Amino acid sequence: MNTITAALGTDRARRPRAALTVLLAAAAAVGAPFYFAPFQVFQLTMVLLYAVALAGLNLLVGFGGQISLGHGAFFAAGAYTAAVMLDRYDTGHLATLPAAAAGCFLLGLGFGVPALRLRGLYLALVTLSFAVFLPPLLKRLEPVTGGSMGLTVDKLQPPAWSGLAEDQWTYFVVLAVTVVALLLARNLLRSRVGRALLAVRDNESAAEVMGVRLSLHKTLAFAWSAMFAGVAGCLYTWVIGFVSPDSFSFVLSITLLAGLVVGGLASLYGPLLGAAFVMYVPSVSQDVSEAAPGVVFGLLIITVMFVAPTGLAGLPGRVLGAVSRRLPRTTAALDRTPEADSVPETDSVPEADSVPEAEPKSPAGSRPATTLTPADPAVVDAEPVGAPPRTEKE
Amino acid sequence: MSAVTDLLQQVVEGLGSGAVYASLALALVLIHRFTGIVNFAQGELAMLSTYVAWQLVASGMPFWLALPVTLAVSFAGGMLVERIVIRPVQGAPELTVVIVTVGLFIFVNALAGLIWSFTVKDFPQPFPDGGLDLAGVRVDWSTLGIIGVVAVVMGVLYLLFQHTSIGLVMRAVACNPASARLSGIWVGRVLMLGWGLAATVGAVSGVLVAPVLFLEPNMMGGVLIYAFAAATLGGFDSPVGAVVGGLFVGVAETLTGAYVGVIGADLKVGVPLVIILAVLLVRPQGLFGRAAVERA
Amino acid sequence: MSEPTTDRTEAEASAEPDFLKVSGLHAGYGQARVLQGLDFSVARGEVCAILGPNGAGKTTTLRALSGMVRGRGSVTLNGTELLGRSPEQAARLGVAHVPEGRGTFNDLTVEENLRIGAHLRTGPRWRGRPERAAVAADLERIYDYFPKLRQRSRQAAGSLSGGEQQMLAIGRALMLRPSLLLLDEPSLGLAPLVTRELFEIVRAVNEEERTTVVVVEQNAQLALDIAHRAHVLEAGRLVLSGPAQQIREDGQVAEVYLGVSVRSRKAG
Amino acid sequence: MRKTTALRAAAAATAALLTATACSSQRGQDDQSTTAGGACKGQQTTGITDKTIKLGGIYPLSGPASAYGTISKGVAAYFKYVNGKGGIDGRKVQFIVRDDGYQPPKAVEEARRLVEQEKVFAVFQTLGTPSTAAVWDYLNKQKVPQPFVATGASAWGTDDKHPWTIGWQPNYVAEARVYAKYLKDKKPKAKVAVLYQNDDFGKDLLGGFKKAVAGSGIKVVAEESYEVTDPSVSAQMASLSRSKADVLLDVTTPKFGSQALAADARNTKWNPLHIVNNVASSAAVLQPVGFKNVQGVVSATYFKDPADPQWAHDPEMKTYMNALHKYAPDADPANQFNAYGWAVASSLHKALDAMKCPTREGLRDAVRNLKDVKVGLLLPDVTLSTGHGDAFPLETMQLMRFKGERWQLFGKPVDTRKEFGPLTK
Repeated sequence: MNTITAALGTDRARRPRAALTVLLAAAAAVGAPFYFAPFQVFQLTMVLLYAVALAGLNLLVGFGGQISLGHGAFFAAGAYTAAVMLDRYDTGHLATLPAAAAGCFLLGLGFGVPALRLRGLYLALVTLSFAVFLPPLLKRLEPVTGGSMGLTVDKLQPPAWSGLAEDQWTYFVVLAVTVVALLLARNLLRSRVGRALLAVRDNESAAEVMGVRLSLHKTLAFAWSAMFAGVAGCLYTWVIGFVSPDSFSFVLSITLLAGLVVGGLASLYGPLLGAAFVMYVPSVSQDVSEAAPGVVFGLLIITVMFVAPTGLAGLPGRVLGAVSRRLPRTTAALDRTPEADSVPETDSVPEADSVPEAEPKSPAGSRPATTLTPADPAVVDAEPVGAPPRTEKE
Repeated sequence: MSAVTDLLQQVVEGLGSGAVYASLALALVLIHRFTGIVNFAQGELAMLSTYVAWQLVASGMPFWLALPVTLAVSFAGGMLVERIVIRPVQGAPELTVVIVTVGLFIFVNALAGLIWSFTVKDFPQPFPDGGLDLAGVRVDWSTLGIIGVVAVVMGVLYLLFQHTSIGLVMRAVACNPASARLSGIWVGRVLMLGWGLAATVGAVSGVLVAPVLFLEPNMMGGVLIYAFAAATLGGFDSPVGAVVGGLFVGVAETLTGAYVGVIGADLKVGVPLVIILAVLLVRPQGLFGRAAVERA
Repeated sequence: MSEPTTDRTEAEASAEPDFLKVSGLHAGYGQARVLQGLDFSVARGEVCAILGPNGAGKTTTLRALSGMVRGRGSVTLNGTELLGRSPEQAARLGVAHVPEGRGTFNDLTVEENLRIGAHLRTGPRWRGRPERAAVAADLERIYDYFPKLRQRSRQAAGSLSGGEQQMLAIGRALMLRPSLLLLDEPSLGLAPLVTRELFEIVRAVNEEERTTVVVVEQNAQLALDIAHRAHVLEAGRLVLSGPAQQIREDGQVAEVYLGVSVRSRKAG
Repeated sequence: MRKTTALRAAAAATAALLTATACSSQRGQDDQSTTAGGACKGQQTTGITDKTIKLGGIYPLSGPASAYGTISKGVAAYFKYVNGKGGIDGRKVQFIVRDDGYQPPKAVEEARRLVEQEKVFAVFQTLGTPSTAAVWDYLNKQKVPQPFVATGASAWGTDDKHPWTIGWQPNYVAEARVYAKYLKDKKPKAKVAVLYQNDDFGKDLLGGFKKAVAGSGIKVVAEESYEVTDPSVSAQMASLSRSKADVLLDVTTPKFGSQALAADARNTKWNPLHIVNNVASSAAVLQPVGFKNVQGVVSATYFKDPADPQWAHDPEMKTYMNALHKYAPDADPANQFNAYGWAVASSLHKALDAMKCPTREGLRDAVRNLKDVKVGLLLPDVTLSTGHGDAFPLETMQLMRFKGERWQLFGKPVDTRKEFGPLTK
């Protein structure tokens, strides 16, 4: 109990600073398109739209614990929905967004049902084969999709009253959608659905015993997640103005998952970091080595995972944790006194243990999204058993 | 040619490509049994091994000498990969390790391109040209050879695991690494051994398929996808499942591609998908997988 | 099954009172410090019970002894320092740890599980160790202790009942011919009768093999029945140590520290 | 504690993001473009001065299509060679290569980088139909020339909304017409089986072939496609062999070309006339199959294959070989893609020479008004020609048959425009 109240107290004290941070971030986001060159604004726009897709994937993988290697397919479905509507029916851009969202939600629902039966790896690989199957399917449906030549559609155009350039306008529209999407993701996680999801991820059978309707929530997680990917795909069509089957190969799906893990699973801003990684690092790799950008890119992925095994989002926490451990006695003394009675939980940690219990000071339940995240420094360090070779000395 | 021989001919072709998938699926299954992860870089490591063999042969070494050298190099290379690339993230979440293998995939692919360029290389065919004619059905020696070698590899793995003490130790590590450590097993070394073995099996796979697919850095990319399908169908912890799954996927896609006009060659890749989905809905652990195996 | 003898005294133990010597042991997970400096000794051939409420640090103590968690301070077994060693090394020094939750190899058969236990003696190493015959004999010995395991020797460990799995885990640990056997909550999740049987076997093993045993138990009655000495842990510190008999008889103390009544034991 | 850490991290992330983007500290629109004076008044001179000319190219240096990335090396080697000789009309060429990994969104990003940040004069070559189609709207809107794209889709020449974009190599339909004409002459009753790559390349060629043989005695009796992600085409080849066709039209990229040729050679029961399309006709594709297995294979070409010994003493080929050794030592001169890069770069050289105004408009017009321009690495009778209503620079190809260890050209060069009339949508 002490811990919880203490944590709440400090939270209250820090709230103004938090508000300030949010304000600054908002100002930066709004000011960016006036500061940067159009090309860079375009890059930022791409980061934002990938972030939407990653946030969706995060709902499923990070919070739901189901791995999907097929989200590129939902992304493609959203993109094609928008492109076909624009191309065939000339509906205007805004109309495509709800259609893509609803379409992908339903598609996700359809996939969520069989996904219930599949666990972990098997789900990942079935979704991967779906992603492999999609491009030839799109090519086959030539009358609608334009076949392998793809479809070229109008990009988003700024209305006259805005006085903005095309990039700036696109950026703001995408920013707005992204902010709504990220907030929605956050609220989803704080809702009953989100808590249920977390409970399911951490202990499926226990959650079921507690009365969580497992199948419903898992299916919904898939649907929500697909919807986010579809929205991102729709934005993609707005920004790029061109879709083709080969734009959405299974590599896209793998890239999305890699981006999410690099950014930080189960973290609310991990998707942003992951999207930035996916967007910028390939160019950086090329700047380092023109002969073989892949060599550099591959090494960078590996290096990031070495330095931040729980993703970039977990990195600050890890660094702080490492620093505080380097300053041992002072903090230890502080730690000891008030919480001695909350520590013992660790003793009953089952071996090959799961994440949350190893972190004794988390006021579990109060802030599920951040407290139960595996993007947590303690996870990797706790490692009592089940992570065999780490302590081995030869 | 009658309809029956025609069908049989297609089945043979399917078995030929199925054996190719199965050979890589074996390596995937091996790694998965030990570490519970899916190694995306498995195909690329196999490709790299094949280049080693190619380089040796190109520099004048006879094929049958180059082969064991390559296998030894691959074994050592696999162990090194475990030690250098995988060990540092051993305690991290499983997905982190998987993404590291994705990074390794990109790295190895680009590295091979850098060293050997993307030009197609011819690789010596260890099996004689020509083939058998069985009642009008043509069976190439190379197809037979691939199937034969895959069967042998599967058999050797089975013997190793079920009938040797090192195999017992390896199974124990795969099953419960913590308890294995408490029993005095150097789990780290056994994991290295597992990666080395998988890399060796992968090298066999690469050397087998290179004469048919032609060697270039993207040679194993397509095979990997089908090997995934094979392992998923057969069950990700069963070597027998990997082989049966591979053959099944190969035959199924060849037959539907050839006989079901609506599906055609472009959509035949969807056939294994549907079959896998159907099988997994009934048996979530794959055809030969064990339901009990559940990793934390 | 014979009525448990209640007077296991220190006299039974050997003349090596510091066979296992723990001094100033600190250990924890990450930033959580669980053990706050433990000091105790176990004599060779002794059964030592570590008791205490949930979360007192009992499991962590065993984990520190077998190298599963890192600790500070000093732990010597027969004069050799154990801290700073990995579980693999600890096993080589004769420490056999039966972890909480049994830790059997569920995909392996019963016999394979036992053989893994003797892995260090037969080795995978081709240098060969002249103990194959001895291992085979030990297998028979384990089957004698646990006849149920013999019946199920070809069955997968995962298919055994909880009690059988616990027997298997102990059997596997004994196959190491350990000089120190660590048992973590052997009674967890088992029916009382099964637990009783299990503890009797542990006692028999201790008596016949002269194996030193440290057992962590929440069920103080049972543990005290087979133990020579007992230590009571609370919040990472020793609050009570002494001969098992004395602790068992000092009901009030036990009640205060263990939160359980140990007096009614004789009723059964 | 954790919440503020999170917020701080979020702030740090935002900051990092912005600084990553902040390569140039201003909006960067001020000096967006420059224009010419004098006779060329008002035309864009961005990226070109009296001393320099800045070009950009987008190639797949990574990813599944990286085999084609080496084209950029041939191009770069040519420009370095030209710079060594004083440049193009006194202008040194600066050639910037960017990698799109064969992904259209990446191509858009890189095209914008080249145009807006690097301020190139022209985007010389984008590789592949998807990437080219993804960027051509943008480039045409920006009025940036996109000459000689490295894809043979017919769209580049039949579209009239994109005057700034033009292809170079003979389009796939034209190539199909060459084979159709050959069969009409030699095997007017041929039954044809087609193996094709399931993308614009394969479909364009197959469609063009079907159209060109329409009404003749030639029939397409079987067609099988493959995806670039497929591991092999052996199943497709088995299916095709059931058709008992007497001609196999093999529309593949190099690796699959080798596989198909090898599969055909292995199958002793079916021996069709094997026509392999130009992309997969390099000696580097045939050599791994074994020359003895590819005797009599027919193809068509328009430029000199550096792996073919018959050109070993060709002066331009010698120049190419020497330059490549000197400027791109890590590139294999025998790789036909390097020679392709060289040939297309020297074609651009000719077009730049022909500009009336040294402006973007000048280049746009020059590439659409080429009159029988000879380029050293092209076959002797193949020239670049464009004009009003003809936006296909190369439309002539020559048939060749593999004999011994080399391709042997036969017949007269086929000018598909003359034979079949202009291409329409």
